Amino acid sequence: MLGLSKKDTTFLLIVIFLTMATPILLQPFPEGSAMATFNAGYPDLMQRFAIFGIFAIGFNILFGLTGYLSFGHAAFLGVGSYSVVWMYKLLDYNVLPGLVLAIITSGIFALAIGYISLRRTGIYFSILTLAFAQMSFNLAYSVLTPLTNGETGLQVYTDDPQILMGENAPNVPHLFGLVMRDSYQLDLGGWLFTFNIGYYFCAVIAILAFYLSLRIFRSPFGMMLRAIKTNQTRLNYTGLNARPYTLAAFVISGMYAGLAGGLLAAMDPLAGAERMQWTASGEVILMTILGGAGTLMGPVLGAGFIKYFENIFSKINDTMLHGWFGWMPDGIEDAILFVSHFFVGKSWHLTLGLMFMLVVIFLPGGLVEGAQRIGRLFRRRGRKAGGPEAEAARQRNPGPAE
Amino acid sequence: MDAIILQVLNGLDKGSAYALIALGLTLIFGTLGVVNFAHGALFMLGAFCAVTMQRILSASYTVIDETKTDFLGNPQKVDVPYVEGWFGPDIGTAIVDWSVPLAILFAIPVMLLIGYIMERGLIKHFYKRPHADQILVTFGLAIVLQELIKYFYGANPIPTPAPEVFRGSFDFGLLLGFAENTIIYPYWRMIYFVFSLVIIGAVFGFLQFTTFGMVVRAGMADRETVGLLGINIDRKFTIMFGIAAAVAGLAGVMYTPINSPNYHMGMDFLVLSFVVVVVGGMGSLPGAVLAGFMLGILEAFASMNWIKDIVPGIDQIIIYLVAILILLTRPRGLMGRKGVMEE
Amino acid sequence: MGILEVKDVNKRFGGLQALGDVNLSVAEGSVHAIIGPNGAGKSTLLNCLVGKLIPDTGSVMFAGQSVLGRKPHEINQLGISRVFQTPEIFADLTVMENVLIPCFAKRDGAFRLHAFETVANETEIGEQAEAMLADVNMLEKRDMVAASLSRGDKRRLEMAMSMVQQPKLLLLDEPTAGMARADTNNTIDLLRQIHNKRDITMCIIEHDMHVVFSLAQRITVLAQGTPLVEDTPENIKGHPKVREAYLGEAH
Amino acid sequence: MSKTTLTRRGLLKSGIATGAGLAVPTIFTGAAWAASHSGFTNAPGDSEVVLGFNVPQTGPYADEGADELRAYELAVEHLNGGGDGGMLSTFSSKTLDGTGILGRKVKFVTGDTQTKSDAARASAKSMIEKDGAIMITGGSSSGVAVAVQGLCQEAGIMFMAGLTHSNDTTGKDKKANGFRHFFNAYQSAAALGPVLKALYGDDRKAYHLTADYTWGWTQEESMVAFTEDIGWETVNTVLTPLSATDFSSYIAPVLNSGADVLILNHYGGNMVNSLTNAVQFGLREKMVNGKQFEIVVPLYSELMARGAGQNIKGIPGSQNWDWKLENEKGARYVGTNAFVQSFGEKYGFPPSQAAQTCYAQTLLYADAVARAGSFNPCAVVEALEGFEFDGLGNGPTLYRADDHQCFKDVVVVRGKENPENEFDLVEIVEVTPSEKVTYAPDNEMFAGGNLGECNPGA
Repeated sequence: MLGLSKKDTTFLLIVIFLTMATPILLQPFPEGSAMATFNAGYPDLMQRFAIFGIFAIGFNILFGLTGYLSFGHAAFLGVGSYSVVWMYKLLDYNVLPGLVLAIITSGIFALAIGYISLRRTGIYFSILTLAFAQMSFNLAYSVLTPLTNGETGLQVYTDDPQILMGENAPNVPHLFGLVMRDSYQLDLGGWLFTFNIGYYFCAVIAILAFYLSLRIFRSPFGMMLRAIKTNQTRLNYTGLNARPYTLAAFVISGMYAGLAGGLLAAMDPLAGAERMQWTASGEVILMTILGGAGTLMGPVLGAGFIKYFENIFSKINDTMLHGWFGWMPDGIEDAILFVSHFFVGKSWHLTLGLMFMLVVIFLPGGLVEGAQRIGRLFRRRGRKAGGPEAEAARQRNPGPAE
Repeated sequence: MDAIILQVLNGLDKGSAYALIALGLTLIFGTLGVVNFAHGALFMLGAFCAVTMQRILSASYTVIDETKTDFLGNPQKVDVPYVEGWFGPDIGTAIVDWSVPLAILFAIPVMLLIGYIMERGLIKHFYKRPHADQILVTFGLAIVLQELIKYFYGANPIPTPAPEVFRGSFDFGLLLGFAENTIIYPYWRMIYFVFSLVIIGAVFGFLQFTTFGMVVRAGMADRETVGLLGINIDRKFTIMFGIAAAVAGLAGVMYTPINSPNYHMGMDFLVLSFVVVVVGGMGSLPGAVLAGFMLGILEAFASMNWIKDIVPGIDQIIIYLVAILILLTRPRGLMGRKGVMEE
Repeated sequence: MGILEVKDVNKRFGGLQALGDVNLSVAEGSVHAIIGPNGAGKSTLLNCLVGKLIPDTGSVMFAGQSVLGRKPHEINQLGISRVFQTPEIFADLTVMENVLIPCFAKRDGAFRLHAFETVANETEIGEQAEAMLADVNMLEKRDMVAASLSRGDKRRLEMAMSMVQQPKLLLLDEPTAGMARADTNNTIDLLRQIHNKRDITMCIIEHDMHVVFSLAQRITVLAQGTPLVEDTPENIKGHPKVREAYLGEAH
Repeated sequence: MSKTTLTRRGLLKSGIATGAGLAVPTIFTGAAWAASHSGFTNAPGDSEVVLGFNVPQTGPYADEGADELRAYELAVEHLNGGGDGGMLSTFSSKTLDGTGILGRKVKFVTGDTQTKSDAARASAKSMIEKDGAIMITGGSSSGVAVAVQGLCQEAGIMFMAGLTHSNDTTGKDKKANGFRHFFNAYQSAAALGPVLKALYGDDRKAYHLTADYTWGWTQEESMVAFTEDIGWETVNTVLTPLSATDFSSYIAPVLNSGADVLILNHYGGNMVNSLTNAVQFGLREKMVNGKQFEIVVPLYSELMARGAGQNIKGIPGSQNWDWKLENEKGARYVGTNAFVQSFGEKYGFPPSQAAQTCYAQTLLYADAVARAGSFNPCAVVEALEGFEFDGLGNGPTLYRADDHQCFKDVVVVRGKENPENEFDLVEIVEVTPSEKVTYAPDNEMFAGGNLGECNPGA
């Protein structure tokens, strides 16, 4: 189906199902219960899962397949966001023109930056991309303020032209009248599920993005990219020109990043310059490696993992801790609270840092490897691990450091 | 002319910090082949050695002063440092005043130990792993280290002044025949510059003139062969990691009077020092030092007003711009070797 | 007129004259060996043929076209394939994929954005690759990761990768270097078999006289960057200049 | 699209029979409950109301965020009738009686802005969408304040700004649902002008170093205008990168430029570093044009003063509030001592100006709801607009209807020469009365914005 093998079709169907059921799956705890804090099924976070999933899938096409580690992908994220907000300002709140423009402008940016940066390999390439992205960020924050609105972030003002704006058109982002922030709520005996239009919009695009990446992974083009990662010399002497391949991968992944940036602005009509900072590039690298570089689902898992920590763990405060552990004797409660302070609330970064270390030490293949290990536990011994991820995992570079 | 001399001075001193951090980064990379994203954190830990020293020296006991009241109207509690109690207020104050230089003595063993533990406990297991894994694990470590510091010392910068005698600045202009106040330069920054030259010289001398250094240099060039010769290169590399940590730490200690240390200062320097290392050329120690000073001076020049008038915002991007230009004209940076981290 | 014509090629590295006035002609359909002691310039010559180095002077013509200034992948597209001294393969890919890639390169040229096609659906190319793997007796290993192959298998895989492109000229850089005698003989058999079956012109750079005399129809002896003689194996065997060049060499 | 729906909180707390799959369209997590509490986002149930405290918990402003959070927790405690009641007893409006807000117990959720507009908005959205917060407050930078204010306007939630000093927050970027208690760059400069004249005379040459982003520019613009008003000459204005940590190359040329005053339009880490560097270069010991060289830091904060250590001594600047205000300047600033007392008892040290502004904002919101008799943002906006109050530590204050900016006295302070303890870092030089720092709503530094209509959301 869809030009995929049976195995891949099943895989895609599972991914589609999981994506569509996310609003239910991420609300495992009843509303009002002590564990409700750990629910993640609210629109903003679900949108972020999908959007950063797209970002990471795109990054993985470059890094996972070719091994070129770009430290500058945040620049494309930012360019995408700015494009969308500018379309709001000039045309109207329909997200479609903006998203198209986001993909085009980020593609052009990626072509220019990639064309220059890909003249070098290894860390020299990484630093070139970093330099371009940092220049973009620094300029966007200061000198380019007329274009980016600097520190405050680009937003729509009432006196903007918005030439296509109709009489009754919504003044929030929408797709032909389908307002992104609208939600349907379903209440099931204490469980509350929110089905948000914006999330489903992102989810459909994410599935398309995933499908495209699956096709690329299985295509001759994808094979060439993996060949570039493992032995570029051989590739050259086999009659293939590595440069256009890497450039194409760079531009494709840059367009993914632009799309993700555009979607960020489509969900929330503001584009901040911090999106272009190196920390944002670092984040997508971490997502990809954490989930499992070169695997299909890994980057998405990594993205979800990091965004979950950022949004859920940072919100845990003393009052909540007290609510959970208040029944304990005072001494023990204090001890637990003291230890918790290292990991939640304002210390959520520490938990994240520890997770990075633990995953990379014990699961060199990232979270996907963890999932596979668990999967193997449940399967009969001796049976060969199958499935598209096993294939992808095998494809990943198992060799030692160069 | 005086403006140019002034910015060269400023650049040298910015460059000293870049060069010292890049030197340590290159040592670790060159010897161990590990991309250490926690190197900035080591710099930060060094700076907090100075803070800790200051805290230790001013460890106090509390005396209740009935004549005064605090902000709540209760009797004022006055902290009296133990050193003042022991040595009298004058000598006591002087000792606290000298906490930054004293912290050097404290930082060397601490940083060597931290480096040793890091290498044996963590980095060792990552020699044969891909660079991406090294980046992830050391980045995780950097976050953990800086969050721990934040937990115990807060997020706010902590003032760690230089000793009284080194405050103020020296008028170079008078020396060179310019008018008064044209070229002034703080004493502590001169000390920092000299200090960095001493450290750089010591590291180079150590590598050049000792047997230990010879083995390490040989190992940097060809690890396997040296291993085959029956030399326990791993042990030497552990020591090298300790030394690199100590270099970063000392750079941090001495930097504290220039800028008050805070928990994220390591991250602020991390990206720039990577740029410096790469511009210098991966694996080249002289390259790292040269690039550090060069970028420092260029950054200082770019902040001159008339240059900013011509190209607005140039001071924001100069380092990156130069990095791009150098990497495009010299594929492996200023002095990089072929085949190092090009895959 | 040979398929490969090297005329007056000179190459200097600083003060060292690596190649001096090299002239060479490889006849179509022949197996031509280039021998010479260490440092004779064999590898430099080879690198000039495949585009890794550019000669200071002289010309290299292949099938009537100059290869000078062309990039390695362009030269490959002209029909020159190369086998390395230590096998260069795509270690992280499967054996089958290793052979598929040159097939695609042959069909689609140096670059094509075939990102929306599926490798599995390219039946024609798949059959080509399978046939090639069968030729080198590696079909049952098609799904193994290339890195896990034995050294001999890696060599055979690399030859399969070169051969499947049906090159007009196959350059082999010491194909038996570091091999045991039995392996060497297997390789000789393989090469002979390939030559007979596919009629590919070969140019072998070799150290091992046993290999050279088993395969080559013509031999060029290189010493200090200059060709000493070019002749048939029989004539080379007792040639005084050759003995002179190899004197002191432990052969 | 039908908008009849039930808020999650109202639904659950009221124990309405649920269980049947009940899917109803809403806008945001829209709400409809009791007749007086319908038609706006996140209308609270009968028993409790949720406020969202969105402060920096990581990044350079984390300590300031922590202090804001302390103030919020204190305010919630007081609103719910706990503690000693703090400024509830001194506040001129007497609607708050320690029974929560409109009889509902106040609960709160916290989040981390990371001092990034993106993260701040994400955190605020989760408070609105997940936790059902009715009001968002906090923040420690103008970029974040403007971003979150915009979000709240779109979502139909009240935004009570924390520490934000840029003119834009109630100027170019003002929003109907947003209110700022903190003062702004214009007011800083207006308050400093006369004091600077008194301190350093009217014949001075000023050199500005300015952080290169929106807040820095508005601060510089204001300072240039007011120093030129008192006869000073502006020698140069130089922008410095936000990411700069070492300002030596910007400070070194200052002496040579003929300037005799250096104005540092920096905040946070930038301010600590630039001031430390300037003192290091010995600028303050120099004589230029026959006058002692001086440094001015327009916006002061206690935490930054602590970071700069002894470098801050004698440096003038402005503050929104100081904990010594009532003791030193009299009963006009009533409330100050009550607040300091309850804050100090609970946490062991005096509150910062950020804490005071956050505490006041929470009380002001609660009071406005109580006076309006409704949580509906439009009712709250109406209650706050033009509201005149006293007893929150700043003296008589006006929440101006035109731009939702508070007008009150501005404190001009100076780094103390001999601090008695680590919290006693500044001395109050003067308090500039509010009429001196009041400007017309259409002042050109605030031009370009539009409050728009209040948005109640669903």
